[in-house]
Amino acid sequence: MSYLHEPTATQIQEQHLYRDMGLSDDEFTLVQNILGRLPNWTETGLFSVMWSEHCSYKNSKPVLKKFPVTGPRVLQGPGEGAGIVDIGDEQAVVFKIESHNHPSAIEPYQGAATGVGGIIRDVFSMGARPVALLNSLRFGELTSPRVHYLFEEVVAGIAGYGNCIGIPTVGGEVHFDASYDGNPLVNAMCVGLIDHRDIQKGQAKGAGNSVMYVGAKTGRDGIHGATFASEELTESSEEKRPAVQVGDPFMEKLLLEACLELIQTCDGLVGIQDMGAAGLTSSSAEMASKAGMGIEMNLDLVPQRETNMTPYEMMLSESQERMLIVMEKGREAEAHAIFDKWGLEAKVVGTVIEEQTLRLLHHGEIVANVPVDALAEDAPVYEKPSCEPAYFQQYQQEAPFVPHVTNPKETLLQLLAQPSIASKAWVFDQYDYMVRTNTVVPPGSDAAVIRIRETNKALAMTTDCNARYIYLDPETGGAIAVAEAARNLVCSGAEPLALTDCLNYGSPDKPEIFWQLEKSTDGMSEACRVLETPVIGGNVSLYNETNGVAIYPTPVIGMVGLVHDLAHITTQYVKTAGDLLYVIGG
Amino acid sequence: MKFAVIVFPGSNCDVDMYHAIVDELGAEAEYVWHDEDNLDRFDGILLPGGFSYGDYLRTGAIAQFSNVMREVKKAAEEGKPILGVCNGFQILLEAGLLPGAMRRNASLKFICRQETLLVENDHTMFTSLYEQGERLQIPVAHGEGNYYCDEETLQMLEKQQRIVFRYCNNPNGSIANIAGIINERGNVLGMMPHPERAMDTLIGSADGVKLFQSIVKSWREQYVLSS
Amino acid sequence: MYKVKVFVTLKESVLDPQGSAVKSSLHRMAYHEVSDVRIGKYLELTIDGPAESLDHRIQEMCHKLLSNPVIEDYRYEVEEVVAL
Amino acid sequence: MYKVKVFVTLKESVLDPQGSAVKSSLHRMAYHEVSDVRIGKYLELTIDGPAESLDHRIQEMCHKLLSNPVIEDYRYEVEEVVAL
Ligand SMILES: Nc1ncnc2c1ncn2[C@@H]1O[C@H](COP(=O)(O)OP(=O)(O)O)[C@@H](O)[C@H]1O
Repeated sequence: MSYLHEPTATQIQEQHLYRDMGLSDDEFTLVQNILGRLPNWTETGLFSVMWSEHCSYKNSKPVLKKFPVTGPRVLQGPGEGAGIVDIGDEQAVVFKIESHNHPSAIEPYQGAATGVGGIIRDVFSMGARPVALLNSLRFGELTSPRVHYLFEEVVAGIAGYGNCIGIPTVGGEVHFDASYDGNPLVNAMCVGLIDHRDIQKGQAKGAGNSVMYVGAKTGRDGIHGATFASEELTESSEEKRPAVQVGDPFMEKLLLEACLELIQTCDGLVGIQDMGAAGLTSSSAEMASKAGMGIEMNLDLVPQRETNMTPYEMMLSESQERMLIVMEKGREAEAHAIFDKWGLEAKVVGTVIEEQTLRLLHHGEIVANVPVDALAEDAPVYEKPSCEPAYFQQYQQEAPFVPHVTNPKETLLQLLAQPSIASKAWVFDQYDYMVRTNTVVPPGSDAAVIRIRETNKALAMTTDCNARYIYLDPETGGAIAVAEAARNLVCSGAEPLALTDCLNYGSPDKPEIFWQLEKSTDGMSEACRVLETPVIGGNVSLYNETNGVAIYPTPVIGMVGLVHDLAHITTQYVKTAGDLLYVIGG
Repeated sequence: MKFAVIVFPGSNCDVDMYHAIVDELGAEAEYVWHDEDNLDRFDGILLPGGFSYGDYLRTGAIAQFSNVMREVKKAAEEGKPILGVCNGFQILLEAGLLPGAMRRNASLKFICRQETLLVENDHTMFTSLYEQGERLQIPVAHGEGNYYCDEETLQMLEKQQRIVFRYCNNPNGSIANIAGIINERGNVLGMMPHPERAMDTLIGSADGVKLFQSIVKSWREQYVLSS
Repeated sequence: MYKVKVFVTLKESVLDPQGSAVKSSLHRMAYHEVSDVRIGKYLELTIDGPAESLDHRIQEMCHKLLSNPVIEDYRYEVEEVVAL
Repeated sequence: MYKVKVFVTLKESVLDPQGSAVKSSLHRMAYHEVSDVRIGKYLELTIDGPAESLDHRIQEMCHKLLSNPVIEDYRYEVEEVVAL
């Protein structure tokens, strides 16, 4: 067995091997205190992924706390796979946005594709039928072949996954700016519809219940993806990189249909969660922790695509298109029947236990035994130092820029030729934005609108962020981003309901960057309160830097609104010659 | 009249096809899983779009070996109307129910947009309610809709008036602007554009409605009025 | 056990848009010496079967599923793998 | 003139959803002897260039454009074509 060659607990400690996995010296000591002993290789891996920024939000928790997260319509705020908002008639809308920046910088097609796949799983694991996809993209200026390549491949990857699985991609945004040259941003959002009675929680309740693994087999791809996502991209990223995950939208389509069938027809289902970042580790630890239970898993039973996989590799793999479900004891056959029909593998790999621990067995031995809360809840939280960057006062003191336009027509044409302003039809013509035949307003207007069948209502949705404003004045810029999203919805005929956000920033270890994060989320929170659009979920992507240079602070807002009457739907286009134009507002 | 909407693993326009028939046309439809081996209870067969088996290897290649395809062939021989849209068309080509093959779009990109189609033949059971030369707004959404056949086949298709729809602005490089063709007997139509997405002006166009109405009309003429 | 390598290529007469696109890219990258590019598929099958019917069955698979005779040709090579 | 055959295959650890789908399909068609399928690309380049730099330039093309080194490996064969 290859894992006999793994470093011993003492070697991990003495040679500081945990550092390569992203754990600091203090964090390692904390792990040691929690366990009352040294962690072995597998256990060190479990802590390192679960305590990465990507999974634990250890650097961003203090700022996330500021967001208003409740409201009369909010059925599920941050914390589960996706947030849920009531829309009446016993129905609700489920949505979330997520980043896949680092994987897309390395392998743009697959990085973008698997980003879409991941966010779709987040939504259907709540029990919802995904009805629309959106995205928000940032690239360097379209001058180098590398940026061209990244742009084309990212768009193709988003299209490839969404089109194949049959969920319309109805909106998004693309901006080009030199600050994203080495670090493109790829944020994907999914919106789903659900009947209240189908709402699921990712919980492992009931001692003795069965933990089942469904979907694709586990391979060595994406090992340590969550940690990788929480580090700066450097020259050596290429080598350090785990085997890149390849998305299989066909598999996910089957998984989606099978899971929804299980959710809608089988009350023996206890809990369901997707294996996203930190795969089997996060799904099992989080499901157990939320239920106040533990899980014992026999890793020999995990479906494996490659031979001789070690516990460490299985637990840290981020192979795509996998879900973990908990079934009432004795009712596993009902799950088997459904997954069989869809041609999918479903396998009992473990049991829910009283003791609040994640216990892993492999070849008859206990290879890890760790309190679930330690993994899922007890990551350290850091209050990072914050400091106003010098540029801020400098820009504040500058006189407002007044452009001298001598030839308005010429200037207009030049503006329209800017890739960030020009028509995005080249992008959205590659997306099947019509499949499911509910798209009333396709991409190209302020917000996309999807009708809700058998009602007279519709959902409007948009993604927005002007990072340049936020760089220049984070607090005002943050508020503007939220307000812009809300305006786009109102202009489409919708009442804004709530939002999801994706906080893309540079390294929080730099006080100037942390200041951007702090101030911009202040502005966002304020706007959310005033507009009564709570934050029902989101994602944080820090360390977006190349060779020490950070991207502009880019908190992308994904907002969803409710159109109460189909007759209210409005598009942004001029319709008839002779119509009058008005400017309203301040 | 009762339609079967065939569902292959990876089909994703099955729901749209079903709604087109049941909600917009007011006829009967039922989803039929790919391993079903009896279609006798249906009067018409619809092969919807999507990515059957992920469209891996070649579009429609793997689906042609599904159980249900034996039954689809049987239904074709019995003269029942069979409509394949997008991936459904690709499957009919692979299964040999229609001549030719699909290549990747000339642009090498997936294309989703409204297209203008020209009705070339209004003497089919799928187009009798249209006029020859009528222009229809019907959306396309595909990555491999670049129809190909050899010169001889093309001449035969032209001569026998088996090209039912052509594109006004060829979006994908198809030979002779072909958007849809029919078999010799006239009961199997394959087309890349999606008539089931053009059933309601709220979502862009209702120009597809008459296609389905034509099928129902021809069935009534044959079975209801004559009995 | 056999390792079978199958090459599926577009027929001469069928235009290969992907090949043309790659050729143009290579020219833009200053590889002007490339005068033609054709793109096909390369499949590796591992087969555990008797030697007698091997060729026959491979041809069947190629003809029925792995290639589309309307636009593609195929060719294959068989290698015997000696278990270690 | 040279005819260069390039084989691009997915790296060992990388998932090959296409190969898996084709394998299942072959099994459904009763070709149970097929225990594995991997699908890659097969390119034929016609090159009119000097022999000296040939290998170097092919490797460059493969690395930069024809394969994606992040998930794929490549291999090639060169054949000299004698003009008729
Ligand atoms: N990446 C994308 N994916 C889908 N639609 C997009 C994308 N980028 C832009 N769009 C669509 O193009 C239209 C114009 O977008 P944009 O240029 O960002 O305008 P605005 O500033 O008015 O939001 C919008 O309808 C938007 O949804």
